[in-house]
Amino acid sequence: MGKTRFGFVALLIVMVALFMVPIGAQAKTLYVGGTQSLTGAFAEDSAAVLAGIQDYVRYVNETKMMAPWRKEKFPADITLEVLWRDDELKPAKALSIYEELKAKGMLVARISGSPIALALKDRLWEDQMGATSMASGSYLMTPPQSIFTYYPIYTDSCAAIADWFKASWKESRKPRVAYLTADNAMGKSLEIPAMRAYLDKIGYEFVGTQYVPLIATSPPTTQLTWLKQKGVDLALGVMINPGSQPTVKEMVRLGMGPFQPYKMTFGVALPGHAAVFAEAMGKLGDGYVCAGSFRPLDDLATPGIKFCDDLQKKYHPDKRVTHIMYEGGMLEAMVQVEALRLALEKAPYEKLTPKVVLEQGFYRIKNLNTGDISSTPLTYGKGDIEGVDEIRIDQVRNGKSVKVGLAPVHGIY
Amino acid sequence: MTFFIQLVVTGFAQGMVYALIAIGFVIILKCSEVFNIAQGHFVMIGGYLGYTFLVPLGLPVWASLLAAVVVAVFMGLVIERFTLRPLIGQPVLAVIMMTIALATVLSGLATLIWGAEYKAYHGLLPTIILKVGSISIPSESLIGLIVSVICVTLLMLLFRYTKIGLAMRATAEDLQVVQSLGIKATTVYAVSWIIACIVGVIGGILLGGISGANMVLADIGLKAFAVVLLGGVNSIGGAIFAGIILGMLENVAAGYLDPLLPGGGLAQVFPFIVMIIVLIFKPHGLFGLATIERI
Amino acid sequence: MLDVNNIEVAYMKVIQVLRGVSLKVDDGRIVALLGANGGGKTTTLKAISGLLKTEVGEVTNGSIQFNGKQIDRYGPEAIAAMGITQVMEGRRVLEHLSVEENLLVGAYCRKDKTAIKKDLEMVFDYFPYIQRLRRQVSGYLSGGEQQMLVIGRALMARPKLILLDEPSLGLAPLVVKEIYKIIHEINAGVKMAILVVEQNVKAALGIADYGYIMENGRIVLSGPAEILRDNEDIKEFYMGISTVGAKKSYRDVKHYKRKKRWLA
Amino acid sequence: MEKDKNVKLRIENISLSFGGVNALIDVSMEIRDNEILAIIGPNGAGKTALLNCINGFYKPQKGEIYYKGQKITRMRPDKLAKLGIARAFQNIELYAGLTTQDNIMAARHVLMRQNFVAGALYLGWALKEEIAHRQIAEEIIDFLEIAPIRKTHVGVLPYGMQKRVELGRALALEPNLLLLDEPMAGMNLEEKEDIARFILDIYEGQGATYSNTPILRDGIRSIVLVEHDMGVVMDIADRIIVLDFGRKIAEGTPAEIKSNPKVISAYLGEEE
Amino acid sequence: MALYSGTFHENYAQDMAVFPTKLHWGLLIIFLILLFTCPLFFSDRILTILTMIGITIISVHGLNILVGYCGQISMGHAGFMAVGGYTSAILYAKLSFPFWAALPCGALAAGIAGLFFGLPSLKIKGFYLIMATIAAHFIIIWAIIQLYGLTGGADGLSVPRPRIGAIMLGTKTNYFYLVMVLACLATLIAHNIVRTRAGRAFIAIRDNDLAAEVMGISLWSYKLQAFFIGCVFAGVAGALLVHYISFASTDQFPFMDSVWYLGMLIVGGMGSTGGAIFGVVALKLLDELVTVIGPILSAAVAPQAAASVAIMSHGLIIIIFLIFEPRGLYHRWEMIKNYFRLWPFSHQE
Repeated sequence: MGKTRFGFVALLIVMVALFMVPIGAQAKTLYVGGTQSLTGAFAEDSAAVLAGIQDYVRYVNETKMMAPWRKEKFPADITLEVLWRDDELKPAKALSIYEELKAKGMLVARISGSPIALALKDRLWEDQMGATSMASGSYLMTPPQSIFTYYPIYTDSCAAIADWFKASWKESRKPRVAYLTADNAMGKSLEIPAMRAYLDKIGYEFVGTQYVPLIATSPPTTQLTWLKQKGVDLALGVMINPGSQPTVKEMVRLGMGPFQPYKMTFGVALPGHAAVFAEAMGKLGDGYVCAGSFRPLDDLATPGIKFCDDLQKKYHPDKRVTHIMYEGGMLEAMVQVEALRLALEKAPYEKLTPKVVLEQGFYRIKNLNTGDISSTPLTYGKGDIEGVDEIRIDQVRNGKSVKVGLAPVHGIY
Repeated sequence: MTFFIQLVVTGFAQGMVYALIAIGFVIILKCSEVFNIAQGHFVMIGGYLGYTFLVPLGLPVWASLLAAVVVAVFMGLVIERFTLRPLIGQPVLAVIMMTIALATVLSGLATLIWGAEYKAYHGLLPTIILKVGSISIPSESLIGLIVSVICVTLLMLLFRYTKIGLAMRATAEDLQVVQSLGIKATTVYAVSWIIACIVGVIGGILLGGISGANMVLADIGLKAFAVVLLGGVNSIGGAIFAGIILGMLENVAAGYLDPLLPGGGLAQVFPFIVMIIVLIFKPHGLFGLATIERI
Repeated sequence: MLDVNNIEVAYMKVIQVLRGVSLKVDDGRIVALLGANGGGKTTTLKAISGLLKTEVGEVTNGSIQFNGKQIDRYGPEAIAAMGITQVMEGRRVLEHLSVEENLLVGAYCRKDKTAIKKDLEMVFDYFPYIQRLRRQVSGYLSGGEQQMLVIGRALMARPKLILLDEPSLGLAPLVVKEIYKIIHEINAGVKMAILVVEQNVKAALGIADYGYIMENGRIVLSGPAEILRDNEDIKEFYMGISTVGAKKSYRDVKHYKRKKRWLA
Repeated sequence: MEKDKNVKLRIENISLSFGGVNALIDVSMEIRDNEILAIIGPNGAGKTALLNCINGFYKPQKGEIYYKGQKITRMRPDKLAKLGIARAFQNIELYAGLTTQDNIMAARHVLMRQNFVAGALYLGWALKEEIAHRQIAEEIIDFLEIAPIRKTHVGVLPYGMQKRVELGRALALEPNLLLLDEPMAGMNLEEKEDIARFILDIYEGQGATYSNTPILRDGIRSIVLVEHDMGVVMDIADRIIVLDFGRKIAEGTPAEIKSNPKVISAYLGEEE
Repeated sequence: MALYSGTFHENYAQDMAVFPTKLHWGLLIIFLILLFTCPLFFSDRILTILTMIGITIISVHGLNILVGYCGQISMGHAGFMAVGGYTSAILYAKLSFPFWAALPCGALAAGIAGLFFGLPSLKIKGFYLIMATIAAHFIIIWAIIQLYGLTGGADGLSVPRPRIGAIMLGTKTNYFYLVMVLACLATLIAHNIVRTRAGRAFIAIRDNDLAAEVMGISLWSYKLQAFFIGCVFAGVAGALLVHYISFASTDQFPFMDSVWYLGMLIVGGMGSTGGAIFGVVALKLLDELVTVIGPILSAAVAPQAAASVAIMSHGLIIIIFLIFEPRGLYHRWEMIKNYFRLWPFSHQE
């Protein structure tokens, strides 16, 4: 008993001590990063994003350059530091993390998933804190607006797929469209009246909605059979990879797909990641459409991708991050650092506040050249949180993700 | 009609896998009265193991299954020895808490070994479409069905006709009596955890073949709980029956009712609704033994 | 054979139950451990069989030796394997198992299949009542039948020493008589040593060779059964026979407390 | 149905079976005012089952039970407790997590009025009520001589003490009819004498000694005692009913029962 | 419980008092003063954590009444919190009820939901009941998503900052006070309930439901009361949580929270008011600790390892804890207290 009591006291002391540990803050440090969701459904995306942010920040600290293709320099006397915590995709936890990071002097934030976005968006606006976001539902668009995306919102992505599909529609009847989407806030962000209105406007017949678990534990045979029975031509959804892979696999087995006996195209917005999908599924995944996705990591002709590749080679050659959201991390870091740099142009280091960074930083980002990682250069402003103006559409063909089109952003929310 | 039959067939196959996972749960519950929250996590680990043996190591299917079973045996032993054994004689709730902690550790371990990434292995089972008329039967589900039936039969025989089976049933009734007769309760517990791990891991490989290995695979455990309770906690036959019934109901409900509802997702809660209704009328599940209550 | 040396037992390291108990059981003898409730009789048995450890109790002092080997640090399974089987109070049958399965659980640790079969028949010989119920679920047996079943189950383990905890608890006088008769037969037939804990002093001393009286965690009196049977105090306090020799009525019990001589 | 003013509880032809086993077959009996009635019989004769039927814990398939002329056959046990039927159990059924004092207080439940809102705030009359009932509980504790274990959790008490607390808990209900199921099982002579004394005292009432506690002052004039110890039963019971295999085989005064050949062959056995 | 030497009770009121001596009162007052001056010397972050702890304590008190006292194990507590949270949010945000009315209405709604899902408890026990409450959680969350028009479905519902009259409760300090006052009140109420008539009935049902019924306690009424009270506490906590985050979404009430609430109770020690508090504080602090050391671990080991080590350490600490103290922290605390009370005697008879 004596031993256990000693153990308890020791444990308590360690806990208290760790609580008090100050994160060593040197003179003139600015923080980037924010909350991460390293556990939960978005863990794999989040881990890659974190790696991207860390590499980019290291690059800026070492070279004081913003990117190889840019002339602007980051102020030499200021060091950047990545500060992050794992929120486990729990809103309440994200809240206390946000408080902690804010108290540490962080001037930018980040949103790691839809639950976090929903919980923090009002608070961010209240604090006039600008944030980058990995989640991109239409819920971000309704004011207040201080969360900035670097790929189109999901509704715009799906609208782009609808545009693209309609362009190649040959039959005289109206094409039939249905939602086949994840059953969480992200997946359901499609179901807004504006989306339906747009589909009606461009000449679709809307059939209905079917839900697939965020990560499927059984093939969605039922849902797909239903789609088949209703004669659906195009299924739209917001779905992450662990949801879409079994779905497409089951489609093939049921003989559904653009290259199958029953012709149906399945298109999802970005979190379905065409490149990741193609790699995992191979030819089995042929016909899968994904809008808003980034270029594959091996597309070294693109300066931005080359930059990513160089950084990975330089900083962790043996532990290459192969997930495409590494590019997302680069973009998030670029946006955050750019906002800080722009704000520093207008106010001295000591005068920086979240509000200053939001108004003099984020709002002033115009045509930020991302080396073509994002489909267009990023532009933000008051009321414009969607950074890109065009949406890239990829399709899996012969086991490879191929760019099949580019559609304009319609601003559906 | 075709639509309906399709739903029933899919549900049947799906339900069989639920049943398989549920059995692991029943065995532990029977032997040691432990409500094992971590059962779903065994499934998750199984999914990852399947991936490891099939993809990076490139073993054939049978060898992968075998290797996974070996790992499961080891896992069961370790879990019993280091987490459950120290708690013998302690309140049941402490043991339940232990399984919660175990679940946490297993998910952490999985993240550590396999990372956060979603691991797909689609080559495990042939993607053939078996067609009967216009009804298509997923071959994976069929194989799942066969494997489940084999496992379940073996377990039934084990319980009914072997010495260790008798010891397991006796331990389930009264730990002290069994100990006073010289039966090593720890061995019985170890065997039950090993069986639970094996069953979970096999279930995990089957499910992993369908949807890939991922942390969320652990959530299947919840459905298995519903199956167990619907069937009656101490009835293996009940678990099978309930698994199939729930699988079917879930699919039929999703097929017909989901499109009518604004938010969908009925398939996820329907088993629970059915379970509650059944429990109100049959408090010990469909096939559970009523406890002999005396005063 | 069994030698309990001055043991002390505490539960959860706080509540002390036994304060120095010594007793001895010789080969093939029946020894009775008698005394008031809460005196620590059951705890003594559990200390011997090792079941104490499953209830957060432990032997804090003294030693228990069985055939010269110190056993108080072993777990219940190991002690049972050495040949000590406890029949716990309260007729703990395995309710959902059949009578025969219950008995087979008793023989679980034995390897000799033919001998097990023979012993099964032997148990049914001793307890003809339960033979006709062999396929029945034991939870529905009556109290007497259950008591016979648990004794039979202990026999199936072929122990060298059986610890019997209150076999007469809550049973009808006829059944008590019957059970004690059988216990005596078993002792004579199989030559098993038996340590029986009892409230029913008359019944227990009727068959025992030696007896111990226990009060408040201590042995207060011991001796050969025939001597104890004639002890004045035992007659008065445990058998309800006053010094005059006549049985007195419960209606005449006085309100004030009497005192036992040995506690003075 | 008022046939006899003297009858407190009348059982008419009840039969009960479960799992194919007949626990009670066509049993009729009555419990009168001013008597200690003993029910004896071999194990499995249906004594406890009979008490369970009176308590409403089992619902007999056939027959009726009347308490003070009111039909109570299919009433819930808690309602019967409110009507004044209390019970001490064979295998101790105390609330192991509560102290002796709280076990007795818990039995005051039916006599208390406050609900959880009042209790939650613990103001004014809730507090007063608690104290008033605590006083009665203390008198019962005093009466049964269990004051030293007042604040001990009953789970750790020795068997004999638990039996006493069980008796105290039944008393705290202030019943009109007290059912005691083997109150002396597993006790030595000395303890049996104590319990026998308590039962007689409870029956007779203590008069002014416990003037604040009606139950102890006036006594309980109907007590049913299920017991195996023939010595006790013969000494303190006014009337005895013998059950065997679910049937009533005899009824009468102790002297009559002692010499009844049916009873001797089924239960008592020959005196040595 | 042993008394300090030299302390005697002379009447029943004294014997029944929660704080029997001046020393106890003194300690209580010092504790309250420290608690309510927290905002003076703690940062926003610590206040946020403390507020969360306060909210969780309220919720776990409810669970303790239901599980620890009445023995009806519930793994659907987060679901009942959701009912309270959403009701309060809808009333406040959409129907412009005043905050002081919305909060109790939320609590009441959760209580009614508890009554409804408590109904099966009349027939089923043990594991079956655990499962029924798990089902309750998922059914509630599903129902919330179905009621799109009212609750905003999966998109959630934005809730303005609460105010009572002219007092804005949105600031961290004000909200901290609100939560702490309610947490103290909840503690007091929980403690009082369990030591009076209803509480004894709950424990009677927990320890021996068959006997309890024979002794005149209506199982029907008291099981439902326990569900009602437990869920009212959950409702208050849920409403406080939603108003604090100023947003209601189903993601705030994940199933694992229900499991962890039960975990807090087990770690703290079931069936004691102190245990509930101990458990919440211990696990919440552990949770925060894990979050803080995550990045440090990540830098030290590998980026991937951070999350896993964080989760694992959570589980491992609980495993180690259970092996050494399976009866809960509060039990250990009582043992230590007793040790000093009885000192220098080491045994209690």
